[in-house]
Formats: sequence, C-alpha cells, structure tokens
Amino acid sequence: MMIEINYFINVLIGGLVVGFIYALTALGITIIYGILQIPDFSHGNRYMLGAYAGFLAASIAGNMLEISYIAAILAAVAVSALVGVLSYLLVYRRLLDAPHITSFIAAIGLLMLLEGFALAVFGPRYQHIHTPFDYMVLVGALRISAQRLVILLSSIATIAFLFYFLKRTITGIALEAVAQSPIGARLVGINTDKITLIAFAIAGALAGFAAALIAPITLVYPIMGAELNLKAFVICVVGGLGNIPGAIAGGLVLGIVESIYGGYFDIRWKNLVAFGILVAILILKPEGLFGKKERRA
Amino acid sequence: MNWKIVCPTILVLALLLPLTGSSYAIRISTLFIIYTIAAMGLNIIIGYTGQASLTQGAFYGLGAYVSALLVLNGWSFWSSLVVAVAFVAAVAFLIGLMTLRLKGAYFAIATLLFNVIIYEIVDKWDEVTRGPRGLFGIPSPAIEIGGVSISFSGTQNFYYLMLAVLVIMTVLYWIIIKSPFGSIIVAIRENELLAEYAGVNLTKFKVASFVFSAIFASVAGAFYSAYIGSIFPDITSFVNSFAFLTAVIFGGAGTLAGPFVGTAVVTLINEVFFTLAQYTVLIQGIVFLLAILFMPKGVMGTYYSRKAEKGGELPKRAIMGKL
Amino acid sequence: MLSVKGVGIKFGGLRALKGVTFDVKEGEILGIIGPNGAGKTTLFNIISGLYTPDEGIVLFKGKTITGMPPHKIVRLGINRTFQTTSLYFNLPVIGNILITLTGWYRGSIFKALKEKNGEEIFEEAMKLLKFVELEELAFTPVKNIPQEAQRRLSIAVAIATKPKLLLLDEPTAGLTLEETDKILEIIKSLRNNGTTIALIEHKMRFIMGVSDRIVVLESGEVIAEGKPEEIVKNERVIKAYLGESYVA
Amino acid sequence: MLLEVKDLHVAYGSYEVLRGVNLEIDYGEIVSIIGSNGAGKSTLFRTISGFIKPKSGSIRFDGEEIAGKSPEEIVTIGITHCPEGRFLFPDLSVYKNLLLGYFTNRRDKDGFKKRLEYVFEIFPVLRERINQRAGTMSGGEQQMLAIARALMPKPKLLLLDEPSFGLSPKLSWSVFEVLKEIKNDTAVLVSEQNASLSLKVSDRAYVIELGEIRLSGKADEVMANPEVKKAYLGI
Repeated sequence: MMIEINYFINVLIGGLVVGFIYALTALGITIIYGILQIPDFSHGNRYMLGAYAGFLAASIAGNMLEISYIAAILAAVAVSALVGVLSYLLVYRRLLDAPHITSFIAAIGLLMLLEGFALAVFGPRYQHIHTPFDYMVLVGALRISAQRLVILLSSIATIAFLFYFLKRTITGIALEAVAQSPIGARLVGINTDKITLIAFAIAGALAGFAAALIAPITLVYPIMGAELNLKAFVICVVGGLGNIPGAIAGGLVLGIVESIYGGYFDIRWKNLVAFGILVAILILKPEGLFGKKERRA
Repeated sequence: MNWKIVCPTILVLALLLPLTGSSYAIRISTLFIIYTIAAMGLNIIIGYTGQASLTQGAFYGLGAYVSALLVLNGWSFWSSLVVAVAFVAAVAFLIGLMTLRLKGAYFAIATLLFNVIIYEIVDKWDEVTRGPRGLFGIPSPAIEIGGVSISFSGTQNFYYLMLAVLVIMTVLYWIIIKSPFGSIIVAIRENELLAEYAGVNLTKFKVASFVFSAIFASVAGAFYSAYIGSIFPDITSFVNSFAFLTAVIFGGAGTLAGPFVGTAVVTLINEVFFTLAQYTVLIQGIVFLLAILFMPKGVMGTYYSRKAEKGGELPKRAIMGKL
Repeated sequence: MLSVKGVGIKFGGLRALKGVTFDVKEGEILGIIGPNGAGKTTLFNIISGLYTPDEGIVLFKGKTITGMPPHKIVRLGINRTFQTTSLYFNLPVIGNILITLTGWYRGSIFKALKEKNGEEIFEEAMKLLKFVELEELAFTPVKNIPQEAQRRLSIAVAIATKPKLLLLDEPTAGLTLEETDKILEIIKSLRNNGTTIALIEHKMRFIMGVSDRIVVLESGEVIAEGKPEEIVKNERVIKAYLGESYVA
Repeated sequence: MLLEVKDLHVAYGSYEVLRGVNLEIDYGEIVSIIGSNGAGKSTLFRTISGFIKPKSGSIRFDGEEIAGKSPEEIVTIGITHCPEGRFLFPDLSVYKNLLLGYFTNRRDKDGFKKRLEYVFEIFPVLRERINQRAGTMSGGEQQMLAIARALMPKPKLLLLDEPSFGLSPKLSWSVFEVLKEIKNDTAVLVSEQNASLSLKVSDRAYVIELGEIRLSGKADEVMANPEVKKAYLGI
C-alpha cells in the first residue's frame, strides 16, 4: 500500500515537473499572442536554441559542475531572449501591417530556419548538460531526484516573479495594457513597439530557462523544440490564447495527465490520448477552458 | 504571358523529356508532378477559401498508406486508389465539419493537431500499419488493354502515367476554381459575412473545399507509394504539410499557376542543395522567410500585381478575385 | 410582414435590448431612431440572424426566424446593409455584384460545380449597377471609389438577393445633402418596386421625410412608435434624442 | 495660442478627408467642433494626437511643430485624446487604468497621488469603483473613466470625441459641466453630435463640413446661426 502511494506521488511529481516546463514555454506563446495576435509557431525553437546555448556555455565553463550549470542557465536565458528579440525585429515587426496569415506563415519559416540552424551547426546528435543536482534526496519516505526539486522550486519562483512583474510593476501593467487595447496604450503614451520587444524578450527568457532546467534530464537535440512546441501551443489554446493563468493551469494539467497515463496505462497511445483530449476541448470550447465566451460581432 | 501558348509548349516539352535519356531528370519530374498535385489541392483551401489548413501532409500520407495496404493485400492499384481517395475524403469531411467553425489561428492549430493524431495512429497501430518498420515491396500499377498488360514499373512508364494523371487533376482543379464554386469560395475568403448574406451556407462550402483539397492530397500520396515502393509513418507528418504550404505560398496562394511554380522552385532548391543535406532545412527556412518578407504574394501573385500596376490586362476571372 | 416580439439580449452583464416589440408592415418604410448605443444595430443583427436573442421571437411572414443562420434568412427574403460599409474591397465594383449573384443562384455545391455563369448574370449585374448609377465605375476596384459610391454599391449588393424586406443601417452617415438625396431616391424607387424597408438613421430631417412610421429606441427599449408628425411632438423622444434643453 | 492648426490636409489613399483645415485654441478655452458623421471630426482629432500622419499643413502646439510626431510623443508634450469608443483596458481595474493614464510621468509617485485625488473629486463614482474591472462598469461610468484617464497626466489640451456617446442626457450634461471646471488647467477641443449641449459650455465653435471649416465664431453666435440650427440642432 505504502509503495503504491509513493509510486503515485512520484508519478505526480514527474507530471508536475514536466507540467512546469510546459507552462513556462506556453507562457511565452500566450504572452506573444496577447500582444500581437500571432500564433508564434517558432517559439519552441527558441527553447531548443537556449538548450544548445546552455550546452555550449557549460562545456566552455569547465569541469566545476556548479559553475558550468549556472553558466548554462544564464546562457540559455540570454540566447533565447535574444533570439526572441531578433525574431520580432527582423520578421514580425516588418509584417505588422500585413494580414495575420502572413505573420503566421512567417512563423513557420522562422521555425524551419531555427531548426535548420541547429541541425547545420550541431548535427542531429544528442548532447548532454550536466547538473550538480545529480543525486536523490529523501523527503519523508520519498526519494526524489534533486534536479526535479530544483525544477519545481525555481519554476514556482519564476512564475511568482512573473506575476509580480505583470501585476505590480508599471512596465508589466503596460504590457497587459498593450495586450488588451493597443490603441488605448498608445493613447496614454505607451510605446507599444518597446513593450512588444520586452514581451518577446520575456517569452524567450522563460523558454530558455525551461530548457536549461529540463536539459539535464531529457538531453539536447534539434527537434526537442518542435516536440514541445506543439504541446505548448495546444496548452495555450486550451487555456485560451492570451490567457496567462490558463497557460499555467493547462501546462500542469497536461503534464500530470501524461504522467499518470504513462505511469499506469499502455504508453503507446500516450500522445494520441493527449492530443485527442486537447483537440476535443479546442473544438467544443474554442475560447479555451478558462476563456470567456465572446459573441460574434 | 499567354497561357494558350505556354501550357501546350510545356506539355510538349514534358512529353519529350524522356528523350534526354536522363533518368535523374525523369525521377525529379515524376516527384515534382506528385508534389504539385498535393499543392494544387492545398491551394484550393488556403489560396481560394482562405482557411490555413495544416492537415494536407496527413491526407497525403493517409492516401499513400491506405492504397499501399490494399495493394499489398492483393488489390489492384486502381481499385485501391478509389478506396483510398474515398476514405481520405470521408476523414476530411469529418475533420472539416469539426474544425471549420474555428477562425484563423484556431483553425490552423486544430488542423495541425489532427495531422499529429493521424500520424500517431499510423505510427503506433503496428498491427495494421506495421508502425515504424514501414511498408515495403509495394507493386507498381498496371493496366490491361485488350488482353495486353502494361506495367508502369519502369521510370519512364511511370513518368508518362503521372503526366496523364497531372493533366486529369489539373482539369479538375481548373473546373473547381473556374466554376461558380470557385467564385463562392473566393467570396468566403474576401468577406465571410457578406458571403453569408448572399445566401451561401458557409459550412457546406468550406467543408467541400476542404474535402477537395484532401482528395488531391490522397491521389498524390497513393501514386507516391506506388512509385517509391516503400513508405514509413513519416510520410503523414506535419513536416509534409509545411512543405506543401511552402510550395503554395512560394508560388502565390490563390493563383492558378501558383502550385506549379512554387513546387518547381522548392523541388529545385532541394535538388540544388541536395549535397548539403545537413543544411537543407536551414536553406529552406531562409528562402521561405525571405520570400514571405519580400514577396508575400509569391511568384505568381507578384507577377499579377506588377502587371496590374503597369496597367496590363488581367485575366477575365480577376473580376471575381481569382487569378 | 415582420413581427418583433419581446426581444431581449445581454452582452456580458449589459442588457442591450429588452422587451422590444414592433411590426414592419408590407410595403412601408419604417424608420428606427435613437441615440448612439440605443441598440439599433443590435436589433438588425438579431433580425438578420447574426445574433440569437436571449428572449423573445422574430416572425417573418408568420414564420419564426429567430435562431436561423443568416444565409437561411436571406433566402427567406430579408437582407441588410452594414453601418461600416461591408464590401469585397479587393474586387472591382461589378465583381461585388457578380460574386453575390453567384452565391445567390448557385448556393448549393452541386449547382455551383455544374451550372455555369452565363451572360445573363453579367447583364443582371449591370442592371443593378445602373439602378444605383454605378455602371461607369463597374471595373474600378472598390477601394478606389468614394465612400458615397461604396454606400450605394452596398445597397446594390444587398438587393441582388431580391429581398422583400431590406434593412438599411445608416445608409447616409457621413454623406453630404446632395449625396443623401441620391440615396433617398434609391430608397423611394425600391419601395415603389415593392420592397419593404426598415432603416436606421441619425439625420432627423431625412428620416422624417422618408418614413411612413418611426420606432424610437432608447437604452434598448422602444420608447415611442408612430407617424413622423406624432414622433416630433412626443416629449420623451425630444428629451432622449435632442437633449434636456429642448423640452419646455 | 495653445494650438494652431494651419491648412491641414489628410487623405486616406486617394480620398481626402481633411481639405485645408485651419483652427486655433487658446489657453483656458473650450472649443466645440460641430459636424455630421463623417465630416472629418474624428480624423482631425486623430491627426492632432498623432495616430494619422497629415499629407500637408502644420500643427503647432505651444509654439512647437508637432505634425507627424508619434502618439507617445504627443502625450508627453501635453495633449491627450479621449476618442469615441474609449479604448479602456477592460480587464484592468479602474485604479490601473488611471495609473496607466499617468504613464508618461510614471516616476513621479507623489504627482500621481495628487492627480488621482483630483480626478476622484471630479468623478466621485470612480473612487467607489477603484478595484472594479473597467469592462464591467456601465457605459456612463466607462465614459467617465476614459475622460479621467485622459486627464491624469494634467494635459494642456484635451481632445474629447463624442463624450456623450451612449450616455443618458443627464449624464452627458454632467460631463460637460466638468469641462468648465478643468478648463483653466486644460483647454478642451470637443466634438459632439448633440451640438446644443456642447455649445452651451463652449467659448467658441467651428462647424466642419466635408473636411473643411465652414463657419467659426463665439459659441452663442454659432448656435444662433439659422443654418446651423437647421442642419445640426435638429430644429
């Protein structure tokens, strides 16, 4: 009995860990969608490039695990944020006046470009980022990997910090303002271009952080972004595109469901079940589980 | 450009191509034809109806799988083709019914999800599809005329077969676009609300054009499996959806010749950089982005807007927004 | 011909319309007036099937049409124009009519694929353009023609579906007196051809001159209904529409 | 002069919406601009506030040329615009809407508190609703919030487009009463369909027709003009 409960808690923690990674990535997509109404399909590849930047930084930083892992995190955050900023400056900003479908198609181009870049530079091989938290800790009767605890705690801290930023700082409030009414924002003197740039930087940084956290467990490879991206996207849609709490809740729910399913049932149909449920939600409740119903105007 | 001269010229050149004796050129041209058929279908739903569908790759792969499975079970290619097309059309009908109420990005994401779902089924249901091991030894199609059997196994024979299929599919494509049906889907693309107030049942027409686009994809897929002889679950992946999308956008979404031009350019790029396999995706991405940024209307779209700027005469169908 | 009975609708917490009841009689021109935000356009959206009301029903020729999608209502014989002119802006003027006629005549998939558009559809389009005096602009892209011409074109697009009841949403907003007169003539000759018309307007003089009857909306409720000469004398109307200062 | 608009031309594509508009506003003035829907009032406002670039002409504010500047720069210089349609932040609280109204001076925390008190005195109902989300308030309250937001940075000039939109006559009247209170700090250019209301509180008025100024003068003179009466006052 005891063992079963412990197994369940472990499955649950596994789900939360993955769920937070999903949530951190989905947050970026939802923030960008809120501001520009673009479904940025290339977002997952910022996450992937962040992971590679972390891998490179860690190899340069040397053999001290503590130092090299910190270097990896910093590099991942910085590079992902930079790629986000450049994506806006070089691509999306030029398409602000074009129909939405153009930006959306450009996102697919960007996705190919970033993935192609990683393939060309790093090849299809799997790379490894080493973590100093490579041991198990005892919490009560539970043995949990320290890296998982680090992921849980730092994700929660990051999300708390994000909420503080959005709700309490004037720049964060301005970011929400631009998402709700770009014209209103300009009327009060907010430079929407600058805010959009900040949004892309934040979205990228969150993805890079998520990548550096999970990379020691899942390894680093070129299509890691594409795999995560799809799920992050669906999470956003389920949470309501542009809805920040929705993205977090959606990420956690998907992570836990996947983990429980994988822990107890035939793993073969895991993805199918996950995507099946998500598409059903999308069709039955297109405004998202947490969204408000809007009338056709 | 006068299409009445250009089209027959190209057709004659195409018929003469095997005289060059280059099996490489024939192989590339055959693949080009297969991809073009799928791209034509995608152009109907994206270019003319204005709905960003991302399921085309799955329909293509599904067409290939259904027909290959039947052929491997002893069916003739032609009856398997009919069943594959009907099956994919039915799947598209159901997916269209479910997704086409969604708008813009939501529709795109929903169709992408269905692509993933179809891929998962093909990849994981190995009792039926043999999963990642793929299907091998798919025989080539053959026909019997008056007791004489002609096999399309040779590169050259298959090329002529595909040329005939291309002509048939192009005529179908042309009929769909040129008929009142084509005008109505353009009306939906240009102003959905107003189209509805012209008494058009939006759902019906959107679903119909989605089904048409899937039919083209499944035909292309079925012939692909017969040509290559082996297929793997990858063929249903959304990577193919993106590839067909690239061709349509590149050629000019919503222009009749767009899928031909776009597929030609994309096939060419792939071949030119074939030796740099590692860089293919990167180069595709760069070219794609540059095209969207500097030529968002694609080759044919840009051609027509230049022509309009210069005051040149546009085709008569331009009155109805069709190019 | 059309009966609106106890129609009400909510947006979020806001009650945009409540208990709206009135009739449109065959062959008349009914004016609908009221201050900005009174719910006039919402009312048109309900009649033409864009919104389903939370309460009440709409009857057209004795048949309930609430809950029907717009394309079915159009086929029953009601069409409308939009306040912010809605057209196929990328197409030429005549393309707008042709594409509407195509949708109207070939609205089933079978017909759309099988039947061809012949010369007669082109001639019918030209006739409609002549009716609104746009035949000279037939091949100009809509985005390049003046606002006033766009307004007339949107009427032509709506009547291409041969409606028995036409709903016009502020057909003269932003037009000069001269241009307003042109629209007025179109409306009158439409009525003479047997089309019943309901129109939303702001210009008092215009609506008083053209309407047989007038319905006044304020904050989502009908506050008066009657002949123009009765409406101008109605104190509640003057207060709501012209402002406090005009009473007394 | 606070604002001098000279020979202003604005076009959407080939269609000229403003055809040589001349207009002036002095410190401490309320000026009405009257015209039918589509005459060019909103376009004029949007051009002054920087949302539309003029084709030609000059807009001088406090002696400085501002034509072609971005909306952000123009708010910083001291012109705020309260447009038709309000453009509030519907999911943010009244407090945050007002905080954002003070965005251009965001570092001055004390100044913000003073301005907040000031607008609460003018619109006491907003104080009661301080934590309510803007989108859930009634139309009238939203209109007050929109005006209050535009007053937050203590602008030298307020452009007020259709303030009585969707308001009951009584509420509209109280909005216009407010203008008289603020005009010593903030000059006002107001456009209004219900011209009789706005003319009562205005010092001067312009009549705009088809993108041109047809008539201008003291508010009571304009109101007494028989043609204006006929065309815009509904009598």
